[in-house]
Amino acid sequence: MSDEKEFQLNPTPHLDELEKGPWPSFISGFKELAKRTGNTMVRGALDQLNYSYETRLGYWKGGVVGVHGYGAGVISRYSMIPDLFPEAKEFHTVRIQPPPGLHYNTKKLRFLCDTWERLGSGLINMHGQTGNLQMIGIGQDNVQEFFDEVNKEGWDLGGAGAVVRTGASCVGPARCDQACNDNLKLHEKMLTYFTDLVHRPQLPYKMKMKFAGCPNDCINSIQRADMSFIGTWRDDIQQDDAEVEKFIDEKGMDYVVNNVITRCPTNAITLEGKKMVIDNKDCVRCMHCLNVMPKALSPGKDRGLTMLLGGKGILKMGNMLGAVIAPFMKCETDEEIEAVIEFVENIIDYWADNALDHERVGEFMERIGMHQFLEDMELDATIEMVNHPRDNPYFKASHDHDPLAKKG
Amino acid sequence: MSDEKEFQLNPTPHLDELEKGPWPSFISGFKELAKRTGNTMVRGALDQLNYSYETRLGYWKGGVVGVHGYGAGVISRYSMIPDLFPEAKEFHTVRIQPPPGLHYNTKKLRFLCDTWERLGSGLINMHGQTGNLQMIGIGQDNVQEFFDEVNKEGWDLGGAGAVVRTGASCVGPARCDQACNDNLKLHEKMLTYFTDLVHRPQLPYKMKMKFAGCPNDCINSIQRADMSFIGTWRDDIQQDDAEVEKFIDEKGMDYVVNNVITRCPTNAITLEGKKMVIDNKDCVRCMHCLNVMPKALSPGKDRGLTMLLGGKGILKMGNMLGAVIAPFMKCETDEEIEAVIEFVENIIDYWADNALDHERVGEFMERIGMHQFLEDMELDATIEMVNHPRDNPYFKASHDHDPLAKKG
Amino acid sequence: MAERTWKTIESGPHPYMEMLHPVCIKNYGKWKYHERPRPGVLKHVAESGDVLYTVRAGTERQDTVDIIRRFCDLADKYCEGHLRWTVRNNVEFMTPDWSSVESLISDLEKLGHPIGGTGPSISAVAHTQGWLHCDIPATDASGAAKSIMDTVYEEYVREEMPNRVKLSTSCCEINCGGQADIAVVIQHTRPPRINHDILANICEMPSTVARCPVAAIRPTTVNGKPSLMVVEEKCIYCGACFGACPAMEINHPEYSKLAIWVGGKNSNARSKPTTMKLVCHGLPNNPPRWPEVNAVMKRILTAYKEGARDWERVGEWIDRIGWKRFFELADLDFDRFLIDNYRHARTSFNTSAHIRF
Amino acid sequence: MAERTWKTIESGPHPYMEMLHPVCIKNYGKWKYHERPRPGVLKHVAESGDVLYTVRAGTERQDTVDIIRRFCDLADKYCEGHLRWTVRNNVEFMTPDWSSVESLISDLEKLGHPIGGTGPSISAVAHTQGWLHCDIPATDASGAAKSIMDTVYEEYVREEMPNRVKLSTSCCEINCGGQADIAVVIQHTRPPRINHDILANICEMPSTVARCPVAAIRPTTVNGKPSLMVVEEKCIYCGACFGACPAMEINHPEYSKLAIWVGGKNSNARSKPTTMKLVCHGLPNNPPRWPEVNAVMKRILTAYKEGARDWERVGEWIDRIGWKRFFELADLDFDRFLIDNYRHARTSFNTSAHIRF
Ligand code: SRM
Ligand code: SRM
Ligand code: SRM
Ligand code: SRM
Ligand code: SF4
Ligand code: SF4
Ligand code: SF4
Ligand code: SF4
Ligand code: SF4
Ligand code: SF4
Ligand code: SF4
Ligand code: SF4
Repeated sequence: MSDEKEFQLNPTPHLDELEKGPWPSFISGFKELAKRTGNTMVRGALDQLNYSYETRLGYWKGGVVGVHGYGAGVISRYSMIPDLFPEAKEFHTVRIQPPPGLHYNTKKLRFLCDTWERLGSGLINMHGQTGNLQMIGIGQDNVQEFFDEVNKEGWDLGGAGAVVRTGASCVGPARCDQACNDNLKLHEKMLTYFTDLVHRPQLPYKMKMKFAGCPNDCINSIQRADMSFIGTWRDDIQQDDAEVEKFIDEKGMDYVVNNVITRCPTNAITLEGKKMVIDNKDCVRCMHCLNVMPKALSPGKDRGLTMLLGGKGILKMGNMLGAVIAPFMKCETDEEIEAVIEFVENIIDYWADNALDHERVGEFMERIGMHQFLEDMELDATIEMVNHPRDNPYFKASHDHDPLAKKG
Repeated sequence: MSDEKEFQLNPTPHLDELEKGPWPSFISGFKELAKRTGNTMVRGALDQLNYSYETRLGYWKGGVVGVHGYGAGVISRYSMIPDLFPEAKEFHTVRIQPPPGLHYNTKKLRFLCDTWERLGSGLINMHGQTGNLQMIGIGQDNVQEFFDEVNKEGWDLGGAGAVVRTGASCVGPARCDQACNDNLKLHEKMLTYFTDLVHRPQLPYKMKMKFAGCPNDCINSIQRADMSFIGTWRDDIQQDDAEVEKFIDEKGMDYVVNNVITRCPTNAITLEGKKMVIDNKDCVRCMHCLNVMPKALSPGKDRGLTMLLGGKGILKMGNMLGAVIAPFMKCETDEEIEAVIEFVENIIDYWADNALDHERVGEFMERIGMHQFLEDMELDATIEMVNHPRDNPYFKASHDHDPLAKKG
Repeated sequence: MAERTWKTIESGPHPYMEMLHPVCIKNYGKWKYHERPRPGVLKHVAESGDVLYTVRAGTERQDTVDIIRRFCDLADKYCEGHLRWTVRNNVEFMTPDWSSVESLISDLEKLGHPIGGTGPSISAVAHTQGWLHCDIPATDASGAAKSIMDTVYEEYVREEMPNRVKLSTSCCEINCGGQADIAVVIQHTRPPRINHDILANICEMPSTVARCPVAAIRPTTVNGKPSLMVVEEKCIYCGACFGACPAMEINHPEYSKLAIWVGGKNSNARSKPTTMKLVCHGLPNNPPRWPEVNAVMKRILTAYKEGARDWERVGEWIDRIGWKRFFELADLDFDRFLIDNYRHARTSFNTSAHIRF
Repeated sequence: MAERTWKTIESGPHPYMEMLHPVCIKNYGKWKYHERPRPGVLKHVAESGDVLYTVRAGTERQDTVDIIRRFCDLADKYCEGHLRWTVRNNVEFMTPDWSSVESLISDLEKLGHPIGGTGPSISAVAHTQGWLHCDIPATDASGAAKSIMDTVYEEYVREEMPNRVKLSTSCCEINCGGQADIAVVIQHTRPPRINHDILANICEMPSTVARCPVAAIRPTTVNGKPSLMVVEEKCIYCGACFGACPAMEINHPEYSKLAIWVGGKNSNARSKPTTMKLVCHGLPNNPPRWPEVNAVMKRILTAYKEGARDWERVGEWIDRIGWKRFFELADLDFDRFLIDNYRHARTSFNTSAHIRF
């Protein structure tokens, strides 16, 4: 494609403004790429983008492009104004599932780059908001070949549409001292297990899963995933008394009072001289004290995960956060991990069988109500599921319920 | 009616159990009354009540009983089992508006008692939950005469049904050091002004007003009234430094820290030695510090009231609390009070014109939405009306709104 | 009845000024501070230096002219002929004279009226009409209130609770008794049975249909007459229809149970006002003394008394310790019905990883 | 295209183990604590005593193979061939060797990648596709993100904010960018214009009707062909229909404005996760640099930086000082549109007398 003399770009006066300023400019990157490779699709994309900046409107429309055997994973884009910008009349995106935690080695990455430069635009999103490697800009004719090439090297497509979507995990135990759960492993096993549901739309709508090593939730799982898996612990916070004392000596007592003691959401921490006393029964595992004093405090040893269900964006209902569905599940041995996956599968099956079209699991739960959901799923109600018990009497009270006959 | 020999009561074995225990027994009271007066209606009521205790069911039904010219104020009750208990086949209640604050002189009260003993059962509720003097138990034939007699002495009927209901006020400035507003006066003027609406059902449904002298809200106005008027202030809390110091000396520093400083909901109070420093800009007028230290702290001097709209019980929607509609209104001079009444009248008119049948003003606002309500009422939106701005984008955004052109 | 000669004066609420104790009139709006010299007694001090003592006593609420006249006697004897009632049906006697306080107390106690309900005590139960007068009650709130006050009597006459405790009992789900620290309310466990015999004659059908919060009532024809039916799958047994139409028979000796609610708060002190939350349902409606209800209430009150800090209301205490701990301490079971599934249900869900173990 | 010979292996996510830096593998799950030696650099210490430094740098997110290859070069040079990306599109280089850190930083800076985004800094904007790739965008989130990062650049490379600041920009109301401390999102100001020419051919009408959150779309007939219409009184200009059907043209250079949202929080640290709240709407969609949006954002960030306590996130700071003060400090106007009128509106109302004056 590239020529002897330098490849010419068209004027993009609006975009050029985005080459100014200290932050790395994607426009400069695009131009560099186009010039070096002479890839006309990139030039066309720049031109159309510049036109969008001028007219303040977008010009892509969808279509259907895919790879053999799969029903999802490629986002097709055709220009609505191909006469104006014929070079970018096709500009599809291939979504690739990255390794949990977004760790790479250069060999694998260079291979992706080389293949992509050969068959696609050379533009890559690292990463999409859901966590995909997004290979942006390819013509329909090259899609299958690109997929086959990378699939040989262990890469598989991600989700799009009414499927289990690409999972996302924080850096996790690979590098984080706060990780209470091996989220990378769970992520890998879970998504591998549901691979069929990732590739072939068979669900009412999208189903996202995100895996956080601890309640800091660096992967935004509660707000952005239908299923949120968050590492936690249920015994006592581990304390290193000597380190606590050192911390107080270094930072001063005021600092500790103002930044730790008074900031615990349940006032679970008191000071006795230079000893910190945590009433672990009151601790809600918010992570704050551990964040401020990571050397002195660590999560407990009896670890597992909390699972929340029903998070999603604002569409239709307004933003929905995931709600606790399982306060604590062990998740270390293979059996434990399988039990978690089974639990998830039951929910997916139930949702898939009963939800309306385009109805995410949170909306579905909202529609049928928590009582029905728990009953059908044969789940115990636990107080951890709610901030507080109901404040209205509008429910079908069971006549057989005897509050005086304590269970167990 | 009464006889030479002691008037005989029928056995009421279930009710007799309620004569036991240290708390004053209404059953004993009823029996005493019946025996002394020989009032058979009281005996009948006791008998039917005992039967209710036995069968665990109620046996009154409504009807239509009233006084000349009014459409409300009498709650009619007919026995559903007059054959069993003919003595109480009629058992109507006359609701009488008490003086704001429930203050009485014995002359007026004795007159009520005497008239009631002559024409009714002699049973009186001091008071109903809405605040009425409830004269319980009278035959239809005596209702008008009873009303005429007490009306001559300045008593008027209270509300029932789709009317402005009897108002209720806390003890207020008559005896309370916290009162920031003359709620008794406002109550008297307001209810007198709306007297026609109290007596003649012309509204979509009931409209309750409650008047609290301060945010302690001893009259439960926020949860129990469609319109809640709460005395407050907008300048600084008055402090008597010497009394603060005395308080600290007497109670000890710990007590002050644990019961005042750390309990302020906005952490607006700090201690400098034995001086309390209140950041009045952060104070939300919750009353707590003033409650703990009434000798040292008093409400500010620039007083007025906060008005909330839409409180009511659980029916249909679940419990609704009133929501701030006017953060601050002066309410001292006659003109100011009239302005408040006019404000209220506008709301009532608007609601009356637009609400559905049986729709209280809170439900109505809920249905039409706050935007429509504010627009139609020509009211400014203020940040005090909400806990936080909206968290969903689902509204008709005005194209003309220019956020960069600051108002004023 | 004789010819009516009186022409109604629509006077509205009775003017209050003439009702006030002279010391109240003199110092109206000019009170400086208050103290509580002992349980059941308040001392208000005015800017003028005037002092006014208030003695508060418990009453039957369902009073009689005899009871009221006896209060009037005391008011005449000690209070220049003035007295008042509180919003919780306690009676209050005011006098500037400390020496009157003692004899007033002893006179009241002789009449069987406990002195208390002030400060951090359990005040009188706010209750409703029940079987004595209402047309839709499933229980008797007055009787339940009496049995509860017998149970908590010692806490009425003392000031030993962490903060004021406000109780209420209501005789149907409508809950005229309002939001309280601890409340007892009816909860039905099956749909209304429709009395088709009377329905056609007494029912304003469209109103009744409209009253149902879940649109479970539909027009139908029974024996050729227009009538109503209830879609039982939808019905949430709330009884709202019974208030609109007596043919919608919701009340039943067995299927009308009692539920306990906690954490309602009306004041703005510290925290904002809160609604109360359901913590126990399915208790038998067991007159005349409702022992099961009393037992649960007592358990909650004991836990609160032991665990809460000064000035913490029941709901604020629970907020601090968490609902999990509350259920443990009050020895109550959590079950799925306690999870909201009504309009704003999701706003009550725990959408966080904050969990107490 | 040649005959396909490869048979797909449905392998799922690429296994991570081979991707990890050797020190990560060795100390997997056994990290003890971390420190931040300087902005943009993390130091993780393992139970084994091993130390791992991480250098974090800002990227374009809309990357190219050239950019990625240069990162690979650095990873080969300093990090035994490993590198990773963060959830906010920053790139991270890890090495156990402190002496590599300095040269890594200088190499990255030479390439134009700022070092930072750690601790209490403003990290990279989470943004979305915009005009570059999406089929429904009303603005370009990548461009807006770039202009914002230029504005807040100094706060990316320093750690001088009260706590981490997470920003996002989204190119339609759907907001793929998620909840953030401060977010920029499209808000339309009029209903979609229906393109009847194309509708009949491309629209799955029942799906489009179902997508509308307020049931404002109705089937109709236009020029004899089945089509759709919008009930303009009901329509809330959300654009959800446009996602379902390209004929529902909601985007417009003038009628698609920008709104600013604050106080979203995803972590459970201290307070529970919160949604973000609308504080400013009607800002012009003004590419290529969106100066009006940047100005408002800057005002908010300055007020936060000056006023918040350490560890207070934007929403937590506002919770403490109150929304009234926030609007004053950020010099923003409150208007009635900021009052919720959607599903759970009433739960956002101030149902108390708590008021700041
Ligand atoms: C590419 C991406 C933005 C980006 O630049 O990073 C994106 C792009 C689109 N999103 Fe998204 N969403 C992306 C992450 C998200 C997220 C964030 C997340 O996943 O963490 C959300 C919020 C969480 C959620 O799932 O609700 C999100 C909520 C939506 C929604 C609203 C869903 C809802 O129920 O509220 C839609 C509309 C829909 O589903 O109908 C949507 C729809 C879309 C569509 C498919 C537009 C459409 O309906 O035609 C966009 C395709 C753009 C394109 O041309 O590639 N996108 N979208 C993100 C996916 C990249 C990836 O796979 O890695
Ligand atoms: C008498 C009283 C209970 C008591 O013993 O104190 C009472 C008794 C009745 N209430 Fe009530 N309510 C009484 C205070 C309340 C309160 C508390 C208050 O006013 O402070 C409330 C909660 C606040 C509110 O207004 O919402 C209350 C909320 C209701 C409701 C539910 C209204 C709602 O919209 O949620 C109904 C049912 C209705 O309105 O359809 C109701 C209906 C009734 C009816 C009329 C039952 C009916 O629909 O047939 C009762 C007549 C009883 C009778 O035989 O006298 N009553 N009712 C109270 C009135 C006494 C008085 O006038 O002084
Ligand atoms: C007499 C009465 C007003 C009336 O017009 O009748 C009254 C009178 C006083 N109240 Fe009250 N309150 C009265 C009902 C209420 C109510 C409503 C109720 O009982 O139904 C409330 C709201 C309850 C709620 O939140 O659910 C109420 C919440 C308060 C508070 C706030 C308590 C808190 O911390 O939440 C104070 C402040 C205090 O305790 O110092 C208070 C303080 C006071 C003070 C100290 C005010 C003063 O300076 O005089 C009065 C003496 C109280 C005492 O008993 O020690 N009063 N007070 C009411 C007596 C009721 C009773 O007989 O038990
Ligand atoms: C690398 C990354 C995880 C990943 O897999 O990519 C990460 C890494 C760490 N996070 Fe995070 N967080 C990362 C995204 C997040 C996110 C999500 C996001 O940025 O979109 C959140 C939730 C944001 C929210 O609440 O909206 C997040 C909330 C936290 C918190 C809680 C902060 C708070 O007080 O609310 C901590 C605790 C702390 O600050 O010590 C934390 C702490 C940490 C620690 C200190 C954990 C550790 O012990 O190693 C890591 C170094 C942080 C640093 O930058 O100083 N991380 N962290 C993400 C870097 C993003 C970036 O490039 O800017
Ligand atoms: S969520 Fe927890 S485990 Fe994961 S990176 Fe953040 S702090 Fe570490
Ligand atoms: S983790 Fe959070 S809740 Fe637990 S003790 Fe530390 S600060 Fe308190
Ligand atoms: S509401 Fe305020 S003014 Fe009224 S009695 Fe209570 S404390 Fe006093
Ligand atoms: S009245 Fe309440 S908010 Fe104001 S300073 Fe006192 S305790 Fe704080
Ligand atoms: S609670 Fe129900 S039964 Fe009791 S008085 Fe009120 S309406 Fe009647
Ligand atoms: S009991 Fe309630 S839910 Fe059932 S039919 Fe009657 S009004 Fe409807
Ligand atoms: S925010 Fe809207 S326009 Fe932007 S990528 Fe997501 S769906 Fe497309
Ligand atoms: S813009 Fe939103 S509200 Fe309007 S018609 Fe489309 S989907 Fe419905």
